Amino acid sequence: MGRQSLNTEEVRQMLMHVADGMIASESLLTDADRAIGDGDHGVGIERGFRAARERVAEDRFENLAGVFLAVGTALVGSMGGASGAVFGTFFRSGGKALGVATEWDSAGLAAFLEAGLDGVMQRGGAKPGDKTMIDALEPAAARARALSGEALDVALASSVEAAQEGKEKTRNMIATTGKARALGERSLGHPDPGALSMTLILRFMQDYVNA
Amino acid sequence: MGRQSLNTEEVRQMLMHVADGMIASESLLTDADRAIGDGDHGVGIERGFRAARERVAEDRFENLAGVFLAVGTALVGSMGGASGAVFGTFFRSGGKALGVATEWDSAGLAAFLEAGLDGVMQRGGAKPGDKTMIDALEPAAARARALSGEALDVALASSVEAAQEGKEKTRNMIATTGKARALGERSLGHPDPGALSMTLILRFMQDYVNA
Amino acid sequence: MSAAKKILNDPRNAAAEMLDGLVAAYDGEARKVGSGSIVMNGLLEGKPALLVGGGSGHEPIYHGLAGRNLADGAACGDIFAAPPPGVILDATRAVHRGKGVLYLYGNYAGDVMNFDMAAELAAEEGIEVRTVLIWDDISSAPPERKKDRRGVAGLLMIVKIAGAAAASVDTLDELERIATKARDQTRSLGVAMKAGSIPATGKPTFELPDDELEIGMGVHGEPGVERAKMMTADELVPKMLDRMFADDLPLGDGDEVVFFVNSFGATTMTELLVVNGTARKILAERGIRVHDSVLGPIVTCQEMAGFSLSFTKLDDELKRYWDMPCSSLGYSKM
Amino acid sequence: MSAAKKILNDPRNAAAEMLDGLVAAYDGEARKVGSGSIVMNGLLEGKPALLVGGGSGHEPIYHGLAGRNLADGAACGDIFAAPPPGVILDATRAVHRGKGVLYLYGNYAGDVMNFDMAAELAAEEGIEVRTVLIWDDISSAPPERKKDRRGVAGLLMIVKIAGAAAASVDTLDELERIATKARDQTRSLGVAMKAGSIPATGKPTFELPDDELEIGMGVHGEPGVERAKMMTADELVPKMLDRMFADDLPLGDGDEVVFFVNSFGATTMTELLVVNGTARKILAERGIRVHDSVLGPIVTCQEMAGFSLSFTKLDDELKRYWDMPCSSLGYSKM
Ligand SMILES: Nc1ncnc2c1ncn2[C@@H]1O[C@H](COP(=O)(O)OP(=O)(O)O)[C@@H](O)[C@H]1O
Ligand SMILES: Nc1ncnc2c1ncn2[C@@H]1O[C@H](COP(=O)(O)OP(=O)(O)O)[C@@H](O)[C@H]1O
Ligand SMILES: [Mg+2]
Ligand SMILES: [Mg+2]
Ligand SMILES: [Mg+2]
Ligand SMILES: [Mg+2]
Repeated sequence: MGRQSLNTEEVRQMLMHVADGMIASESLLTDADRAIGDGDHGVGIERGFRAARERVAEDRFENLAGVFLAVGTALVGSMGGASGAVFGTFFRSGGKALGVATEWDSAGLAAFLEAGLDGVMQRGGAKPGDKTMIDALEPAAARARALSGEALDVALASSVEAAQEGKEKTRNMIATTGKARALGERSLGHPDPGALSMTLILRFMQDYVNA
Repeated sequence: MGRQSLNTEEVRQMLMHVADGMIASESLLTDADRAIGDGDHGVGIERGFRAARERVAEDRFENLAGVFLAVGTALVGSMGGASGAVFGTFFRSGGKALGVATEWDSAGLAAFLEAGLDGVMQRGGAKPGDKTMIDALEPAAARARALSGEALDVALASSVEAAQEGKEKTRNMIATTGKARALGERSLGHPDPGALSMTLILRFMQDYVNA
Repeated sequence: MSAAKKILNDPRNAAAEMLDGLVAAYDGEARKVGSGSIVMNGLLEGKPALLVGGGSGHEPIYHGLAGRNLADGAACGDIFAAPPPGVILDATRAVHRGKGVLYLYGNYAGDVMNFDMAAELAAEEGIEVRTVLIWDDISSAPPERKKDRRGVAGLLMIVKIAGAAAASVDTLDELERIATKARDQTRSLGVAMKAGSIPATGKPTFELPDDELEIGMGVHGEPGVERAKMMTADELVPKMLDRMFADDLPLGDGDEVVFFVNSFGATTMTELLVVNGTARKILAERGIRVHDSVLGPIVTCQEMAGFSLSFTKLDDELKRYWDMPCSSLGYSKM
Repeated sequence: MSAAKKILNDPRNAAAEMLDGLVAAYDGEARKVGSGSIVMNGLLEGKPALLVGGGSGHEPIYHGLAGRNLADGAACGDIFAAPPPGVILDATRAVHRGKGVLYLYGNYAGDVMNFDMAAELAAEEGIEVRTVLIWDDISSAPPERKKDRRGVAGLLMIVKIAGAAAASVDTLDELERIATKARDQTRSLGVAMKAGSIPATGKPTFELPDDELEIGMGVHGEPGVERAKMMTADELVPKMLDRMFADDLPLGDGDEVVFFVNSFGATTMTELLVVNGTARKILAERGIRVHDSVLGPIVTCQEMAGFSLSFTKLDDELKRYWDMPCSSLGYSKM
């Protein structure tokens, strides 16, 4: 029997774990961005998740929205770059959708991912297929919606798979936004660094839920 | 029985041979200057002797002074740098000392080297022991004076030896002038590039005389 | 390739320390605002404000273009990363003198999102913000898709002209109009020979074989449009100018331009001058008159080797603003 | 270390092509004189002339300091080689307006010999020439043997001040006096991390292990006074400033200086700014006030990595000349 849901404190702990994992992934993400962008994605992610970790380490939160918003605000405020706006907006928009809830279940996961996706698309104007983190996020959100009756761990595991598949598909896409845009056809074969980050964020969530 | 003297046309041909030899020595001289100076000596020497070669290739000369002066003027006018002034002055001052002579014998060699040495010392203010071309030129001039009764080839061969020994001694000197000055003690062990050039000039003269 | 030998302190702190050193270099003429901005002191009252900005690591731009008759302030991000909205907002408040603020910066997704977020926050505070995006790099998209083009070295002329205008005009409308015109009249094309590296990682931003160059590479090392074997200035410059003349800005007999030969970092001024010699012959053949030349490493990418050519086609109005004196770390004019 | 990737034509012709590109960059404000000089057009009548010069390869100096309120002309040699006397003489004639000519250049054996030969030829033509040698590099000899010191980056301030004076005073005596004072009040110290190379040979001018730097290295890569392991800005800058404060120019509370952080080529503006931040804290602790800062690659050695610190201690007269506007390829001031 898997985990049905997490309470606010557990979500806070989960996000600490996500932060640690993302910080440790700096080099992986930098290399991905070197291949098709300007090589700073890992550094930005590390900077952002250090700030986020610091922000949520000190505090207790009233509800889920509070903790997700805190992470998003820390990312927006510290990272800069495309990914600061994108991932910050993802956590902020996703968090806001959770209202005053204090238990995060599979329906909450679906609401979080869908609202996060909406926010990112509004912010940056990119669509699925543009070779961005949206290409990992959008299938993950769809999968979470489809499994919103299941246990959180089941829905999350499947969303990670969807994100991972989406990330892999970005190899066959030509970037039309961000620093990778100019690469055109030469971006073929390389996954999008932001899609990789999106997948990792979900993967580290899953690790926590499964632990 | 060696060569007693050269006439003006032969001196012109000798200087063409010297020019060819010096041009071919660019890399050797550059490396010597890289070790203790700014690494341009070979380039300057090559530029100067290309100009000198062109200058004396086209012309016939009335006397020895004319041809040596032409070489010196070409060096001064084309090389720049310390060695343009130094080697240009050497050929010009040395040449002037030959007056209207049209045969270059061992006495002429001595007069040429001595006057060249004087000119260089006046121009740049360096003395023997300062780790410059003077440390090759001064012993060569002294040797030529001592042998000024011998055949030209004998006197020249011995002057080359003296220059070579002088050049070797510059390894044990600390540079006090030119770009190598700042090297101080670290210039120890390396010969002075200008002393090497001076020795090569005499060596290529000798090659012509012996040929 | 061995890593660049850089004199820094903690490389992850390079952008912050750079900014402190930058503000110090203004000797009291500018101050630090918030955590990441430089703003000029003694701004003229009653004028619309000009705010520029972008990622650090391209010094002296953008922040080194804060100056007299130049940008009123600049918001700096980390190395190669657009500044966060909060940093931009702090700078916006500091430069605003009741006549609105023009955001003028390079067209990169990250910059657009962060500046837009700041503009929304500023609007909530009643500060009117307009935006002019710089998109002068002809290699990054065809003329029909100008909005997909990156902002590169031509920003120098655009910021210079907009800065002179900001000190001269009275309304944000006017400033926006003039900056837009300068932007529309500016084109750039770069070439790279060797990558720079981000201080925090020390890793080159791209790989290029020892005997190759790449035309169209961006100022972050973004890939370009043509790889070729190394070649001489006389071979390379005509190739680049041909691409520029083929773009949609008509340039011909009697036209006047500002011509800018920019080094990305390690390319020497000796090379820029040789390149300039070649380029000027070609411009002269076309009857294009260079009103003023700028040469030097102004829009850089760390120790990247390469250079770019840029021009701004002048009319009387742009020329008047170009000719005004200005003073900054990155560009000054008597 | 793989050879630098330079965009040139025939590398042996680099200096000559550089000069053509330089003259072109002046857009009609200057012209080429003889085979190796640049001379400003429209020089003021009745003024003593200021002629600078030296080997090429250090662009933008010296020839890029020909300018308005700067040098009237510059005689350029081949890469790293003093100009020949004939080149200097041509430039001397072109800048001379009946009031004599001041030669102002770096103290290198080659330059001294060639400029002296030119001065003798000029004297034969009735042109009065005076010489002020620049010897600001404190690493190249102790203060007692100042005449053995090299001229390095501090030349910027000396030429700037002398150029302003040349446009202002009426006699060669006055010009010589002011240039001498500026020279005597200027000190510099450099550090190098990686060699540049001469275009014609492509060979680095020195070798340095990957993890070492050398304090005191000259602008031609002449060896310095201390090798050490690579270190941070906060470690290196105090070491350098301590050496400078220990020299014979007293500098303390209330003194005013122009402070110049110069890159030798590949060292980035990002680094210069970080270095500036460190240096300014130390200057402030000593009560030294920086009247004006200059940062950038102005006295370079091809793609050499490294930088130098220089200052000129100001009095009212020097400050007045420093503050005058000026315009050139290498340095301009509003
Ligand atoms: N408009 C956008 N919408 C969504 N994601 C975007 C957008 N633009 C860029 N990204 C994401 O940001 C990633 C790059 O982030 P990063 O390297 O940190 O920023 P920058 O491009 O400013 O260097 C890309 O891989 C992509 O996934
Ligand atoms: N004052 C001087 N008198 C005689 N020879 C000198 C003097 N100064 C320098 N030289 C010679 O010039 C050589 C350096 O020549 P070169 O490298 O061409 O000039 P630079 O020092 O200008 O780069 C030195 O090796 C030395 O022999
Ligand atoms: Mg990136
Ligand atoms: Mg030399
Ligand atoms: Mg970036
Ligand atoms: Mg030299």
